[in-house]
Amino acid sequence: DAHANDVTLQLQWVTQAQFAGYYVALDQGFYEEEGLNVTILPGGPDIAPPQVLAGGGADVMLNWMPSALAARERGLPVVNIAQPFKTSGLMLTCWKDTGIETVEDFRGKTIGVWFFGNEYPFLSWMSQAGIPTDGGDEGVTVLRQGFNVDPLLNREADCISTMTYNEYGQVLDAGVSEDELVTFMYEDQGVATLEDGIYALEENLEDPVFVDKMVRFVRASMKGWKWAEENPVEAAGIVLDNDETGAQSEAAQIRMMGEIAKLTAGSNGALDPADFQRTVDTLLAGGSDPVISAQPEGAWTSAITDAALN
Amino acid sequence: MKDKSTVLDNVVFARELDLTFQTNDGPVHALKNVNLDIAKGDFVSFIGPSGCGKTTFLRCIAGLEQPTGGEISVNGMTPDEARMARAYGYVFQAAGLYPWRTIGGNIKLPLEIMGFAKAEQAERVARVLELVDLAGFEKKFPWQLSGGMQQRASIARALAFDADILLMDEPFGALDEIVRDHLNEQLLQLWARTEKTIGFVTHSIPEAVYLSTKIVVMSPRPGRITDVIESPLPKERPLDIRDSAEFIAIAHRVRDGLRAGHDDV
Amino acid sequence: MKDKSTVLDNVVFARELDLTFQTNDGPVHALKNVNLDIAKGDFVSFIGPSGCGKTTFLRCIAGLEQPTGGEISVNGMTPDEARMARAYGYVFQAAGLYPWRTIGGNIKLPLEIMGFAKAEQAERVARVLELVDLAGFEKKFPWQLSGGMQQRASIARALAFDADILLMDEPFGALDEIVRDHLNEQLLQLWARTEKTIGFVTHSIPEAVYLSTKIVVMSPRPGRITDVIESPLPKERPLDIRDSAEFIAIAHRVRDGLRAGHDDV
Amino acid sequence: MKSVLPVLTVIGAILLFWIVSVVPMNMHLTADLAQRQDIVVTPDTPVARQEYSGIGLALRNPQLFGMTYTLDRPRLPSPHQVVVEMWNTIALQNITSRRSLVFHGWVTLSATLLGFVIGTGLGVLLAVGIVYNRAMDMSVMPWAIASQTIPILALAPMIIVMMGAIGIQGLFPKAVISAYLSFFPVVVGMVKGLRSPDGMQLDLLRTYSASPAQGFWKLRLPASVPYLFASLKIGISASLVGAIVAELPTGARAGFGARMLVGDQYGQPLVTWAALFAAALTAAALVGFFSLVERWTLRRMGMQAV
Amino acid sequence: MTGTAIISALALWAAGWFINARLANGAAAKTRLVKLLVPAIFGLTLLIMWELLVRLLEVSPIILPPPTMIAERFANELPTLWADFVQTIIKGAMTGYVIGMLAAFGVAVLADRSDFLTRGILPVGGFMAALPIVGIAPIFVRWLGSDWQSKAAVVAVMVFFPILVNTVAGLRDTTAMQRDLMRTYGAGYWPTLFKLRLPAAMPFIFNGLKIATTLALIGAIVAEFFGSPTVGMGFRISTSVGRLALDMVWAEIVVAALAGSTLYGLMAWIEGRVTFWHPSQRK
Ligand SMILES: Nc1ncnc2c1ncn2[C@@H]1O[C@H](COP(=O)(O)OP(=O)(O)OP(=O)(O)O)[C@@H](O)[C@H]1O
Ligand SMILES: Nc1ncnc2c1ncn2[C@@H]1O[C@H](COP(=O)(O)OP(=O)(O)OP(=O)(O)O)[C@@H](O)[C@H]1O
Ligand SMILES: Cc1ncc(C[n+]2csc(CCO)c2C)c(N)n1
Ligand SMILES: [Mg+2]
Ligand SMILES: [Mg+2]
Repeated sequence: DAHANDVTLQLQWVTQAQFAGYYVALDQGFYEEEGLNVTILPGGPDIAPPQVLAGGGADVMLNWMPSALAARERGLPVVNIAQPFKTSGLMLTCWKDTGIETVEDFRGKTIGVWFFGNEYPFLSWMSQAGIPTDGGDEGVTVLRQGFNVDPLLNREADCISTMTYNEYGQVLDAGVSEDELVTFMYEDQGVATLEDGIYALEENLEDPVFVDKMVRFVRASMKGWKWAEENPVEAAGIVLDNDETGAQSEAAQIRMMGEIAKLTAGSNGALDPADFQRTVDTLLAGGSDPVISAQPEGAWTSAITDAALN
Repeated sequence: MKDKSTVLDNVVFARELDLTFQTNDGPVHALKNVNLDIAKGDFVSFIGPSGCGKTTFLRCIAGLEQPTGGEISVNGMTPDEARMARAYGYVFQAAGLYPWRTIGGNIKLPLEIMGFAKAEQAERVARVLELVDLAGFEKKFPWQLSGGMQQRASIARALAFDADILLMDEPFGALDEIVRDHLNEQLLQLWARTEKTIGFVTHSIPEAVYLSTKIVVMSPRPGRITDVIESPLPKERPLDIRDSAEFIAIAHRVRDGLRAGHDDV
Repeated sequence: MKDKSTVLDNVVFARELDLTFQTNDGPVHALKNVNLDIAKGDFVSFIGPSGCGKTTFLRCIAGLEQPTGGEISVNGMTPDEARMARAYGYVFQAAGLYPWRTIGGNIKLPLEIMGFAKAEQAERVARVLELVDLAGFEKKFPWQLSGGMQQRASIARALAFDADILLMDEPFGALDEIVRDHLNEQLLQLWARTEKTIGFVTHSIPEAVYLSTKIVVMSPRPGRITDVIESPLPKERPLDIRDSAEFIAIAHRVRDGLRAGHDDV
Repeated sequence: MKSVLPVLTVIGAILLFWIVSVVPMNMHLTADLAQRQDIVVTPDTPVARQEYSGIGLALRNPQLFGMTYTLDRPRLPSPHQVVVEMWNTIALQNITSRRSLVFHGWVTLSATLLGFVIGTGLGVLLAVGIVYNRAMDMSVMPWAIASQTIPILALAPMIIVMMGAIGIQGLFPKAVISAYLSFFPVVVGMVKGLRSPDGMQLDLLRTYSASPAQGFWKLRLPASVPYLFASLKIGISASLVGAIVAELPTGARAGFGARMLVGDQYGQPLVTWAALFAAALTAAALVGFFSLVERWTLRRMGMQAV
Repeated sequence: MTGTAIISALALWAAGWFINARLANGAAAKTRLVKLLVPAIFGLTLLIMWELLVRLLEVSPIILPPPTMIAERFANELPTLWADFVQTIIKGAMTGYVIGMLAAFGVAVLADRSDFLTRGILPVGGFMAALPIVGIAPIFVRWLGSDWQSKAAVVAVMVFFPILVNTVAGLRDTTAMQRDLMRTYGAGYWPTLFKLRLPAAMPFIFNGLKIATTLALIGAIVAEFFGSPTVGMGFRISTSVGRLALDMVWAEIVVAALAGSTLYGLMAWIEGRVTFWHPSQRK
């Protein structure tokens, strides 16, 4: 019946290879094998997945952990039930000719940052580095970057946020060569936070039927991910098949799949408590405007992955 | 005779009629102590300078305006009852045809509203179009006709449902003199043929004298009746009766009455 | 005399004037072979059924319309030159006052355009307002005045810059008879006092006869002059001259002329 | 007919301005690109070039003019690039393909039309209410105006989330946003139209002692038809704006708005421009369609000279 | 629960409606007080219904916060709201509005000198005014950067066409008689423009200006969604949705509605002053 087998998944962005695992699972019938009937809802720049979850429009969502933990503090008890992405693909990309070599060189520069819940890692990082974010010679001027790379190409910003798998490639596609650029991986700076986890509402997890459904969902999804890692070209093709805008290019999706595979490679779906703690610590170090104010309790559970992966 | 006349003898019977409009600039006394009897078959013209209350009085008869004092009855009923009973046809100064209806459709309008049967509607439209000399124009739209023809169509519209009373507020005001002469002749013929009671507002002295059995001269501020002239002219009136001495005498009396009430332009 | 008259003797001099409008339905022959002389100080009325070209002829005189044939001169110049020389004041059928200007502002309009000094503007406005009996209404807006008062204001506007020629296209068409009589009297007085040359279009026979030294009767399709009547009436004309036999005789002649050209209603 | 030449002239002038602007607009990008291909550019560092305006840089590098018209990712595409992109996505694709702008046009259009029907219906009902009910007349209008001043773009995601919460997805939420933008011009126009009969026309019906319903069907409604069409033409383009706005922030999966968004997000300006022009053509076609219906109706009603 | 909520909301609605019907049809209906009171009661009824429904149906505040919560947020965040208002409305919308308006007037007057141009510009302008110009927002942000200049440009383009079309149409809206009058005075182009055609065009121009006020707000806020500094109403709305601070989103919406209504009201007021002579404005 519907309650036991229907799953609606809210993505946090438009259809692209970042979500290949889920599309593969759908396309290859992995969900069907688990008896699931899965609907994938693409996102957009102003759709907040936690809001959709709260409204009941979806059963599970993908989210970056900072955003999910912030939602939790706001009174929306979301719980991480699986973490297919082991490492972060987030980085800052700067023009080399601006003279930026280290973090200290950011002072006085203009930096493009994504907001909408994606600003937390950056703010924590700057706060740890002791660099104010309100402009001036000593601080950085923050630009709310649309989800594209124009501010860098136009030289409106000296650095912008990019994902290894998407925007960085776009910069290169625009004809820029890698040696014109300097990049700062959050992972290397020690301020990486967990990305693209699977989250559900705490209250639903008290329902054994729902839990069982999630177990099957996570199992099938991870199967999808591993299939995608092994067959990047086919996976990219599946993503393209599911892209209703028809505007994505094959080459870009294949490249993206290759980069994504690097991020998912280290994970079997289970959340590593050390990664969780590192994320929390980074966020708690957020200085005057912390993303979260206290160590979160019950923000993740291994129950689902334990059941799914044995 | 006036004193003995009663509500029932007359088509229209007004006693000490009063009407004051409340406006932003204070009250306007549009009608004051108006007394008038109109007998069945009368052709009564109302003449007077602008603002003397001609239209207002006609609208009181038609139940379109509520007097603030005095009494008025139409066919022995209140004007409102008479209106509900569809006792009269009303012709406005401008033809006021609905532009989205053909001439035929415009004439049919009151018939539709009053629930005449389809067949009868068509028959009546044909008849009144004949009457006002517009046969053949049924399918035309108003703007395809000249001003004079439009005005005749609006008269046809008022005639279509055969009310006994016809109230006309400056129906020919916008037309040129020659067309007007022609329509005046036709109106007289129609009146003679149908024996309707007609109330007719005009600005033109010759028109009033030429048409009426009774001319009501009015005066403004406050609007009141200053003279009621019974015309001695015969029912049969060729156009050149207007050059007769009798005609000129009446016209003189009307003009004097007018000028008296016309202190300011 | 007519044949010997020359361009220079006359204020207006038209010979074999022709004007054809090109319309969607084909050409309209609005004026055909029009010959007319207007001497200085004349009061010329144009009368005729609708569409006979009265307005068109007046507009030709004013240089607002270009004739397609024949010749016409005003004060010995082409009408266009005369227009640029501000040789005439023009009064339209509707008052056509600009609603965003007060009465005073409207009368000032031509003065501003012609570059009169501020002080002189004020003085002239006051003078013409007096002339048309509107002193005290300078600060009012047009819609706050009655139709008759608006029309007088528009006459004042045409008088303000003291052109020698006054062209009036049915200026009193929209007014009631009493107001009209009154304005006719005033216009005659003004004309007597100022010795202007006046061209005057009207639909009303009595008005034409009462005012003019010369009555031009026109006929339509094609628009042409069918009769030119020199009035034997004296310059001094009380209102009741209209009941005189002489007056009625002229009126008769005009009416006959009109009816001849008026085949259809 | 006699407007054809002037219109072509104006369009020509706009095109010319566009074509001329391509050079300075794309100059910086072109110079960066040229330099990587070892073409000599002055000045020779990107940072130094930032000091120049597009025009200044263009004057110094006339050899690059040609290149500015053929960039893959131009800041301002040249007209022929847009035409080629539109040709490729409209004519050369199967119309059911997701790469076809016809497909996306239909997605946006269906939301537009549904929203338009809802908005127009609501607008007409409100207008009737306002004309016939004093309390509504006094209370609704100020709020209807206020409703149009709140940023629909902020509401759009909320409407989509809220309707998603009760299980309604896809077409309908977008249509609601379309309706939100289109009802207002209809209310304003129809109130004007229903009130357009003059005192005499109303009095005429009173002399027949017609019922209010007869007054509505025989007088107010026909009298309001010209106003209705004026409103419909504004309403349908507002509706289209609504559908696109609904697709922009929500990343709706298909439609002109989604194409514009994705073109912006993935650095494909031609996708954005083609979607923009396709939307423009759609708007023109819709408004043109209503103009035709208007002319036909008014002519049949005899309210417009032939 | 749902039943009671809906019933009590409906009861509230009926009560508000009853009061308004009494007021509107009562003797005092024409007084200024009642004219303000009736829409106020209407709005208040809606707000209380909202509060009631949200609370009784226990709607999560991250979906739809109740009005009281929004009001509280509004009061607490005045400095932020003010900064956003300045960035978006004053710098973005108003600048763009003024630029677009001046450009439209300029082009209208130019076009108006030639019948040829007018006939070309009216249809093209009408067509452009019907376009979904919101779509150009990402393009302008790309061209002019993230700060208010790109917002002003979007606004300028959006308001340009409605004002242009209305102004050109207005300049043509003189009667033949009014124009002939000017010709009888031998008046040239400029006196005719200033003394006849501009005054006659005012009702049209204000029609365009009023339409443009709401467009200006939409334009400025839409454009911020495609890139902005870390201040501005569009920025705040988008960021607050991401942070699930829906009360803040609504506080910004309230600011926008207040600003929009005020601008619209201001235009209507000026219109009343300038076109006092027009029949639609006369009392
Ligand atoms: N609805 C109204 N409200 C206020 N005043 C009115 C109204 N209708 C008429 N009046 C005033 O009442 C007076 C008489 O008006 P009415 O229309 O009856 O005059 P009239 O004799 O028909 O004039 P006209 O010859 O100009 O048609 C005028 O002063 C007019 O301004
Ligand atoms: N601008 C124009 N274009 C085409 N035809 C015109 C134009 N002006 C006038 N006409 C036609 O020329 C003829 C003469 O018109 P004109 O206005 O001079 O008549 P009129 O004697 O003034 O009539 P009325 O008494 O109705 O004012 C008419 O048939 C009219 O339709
Ligand atoms: C609703 C929502 N929108 C954007 C992001 C940020 N983000 C996450 S992945 C990604 C990929 C870009 O290629 C981007 C921009 C987010 N976290 N949530
Ligand atoms: Mg009257
Ligand atoms: Mg004429």
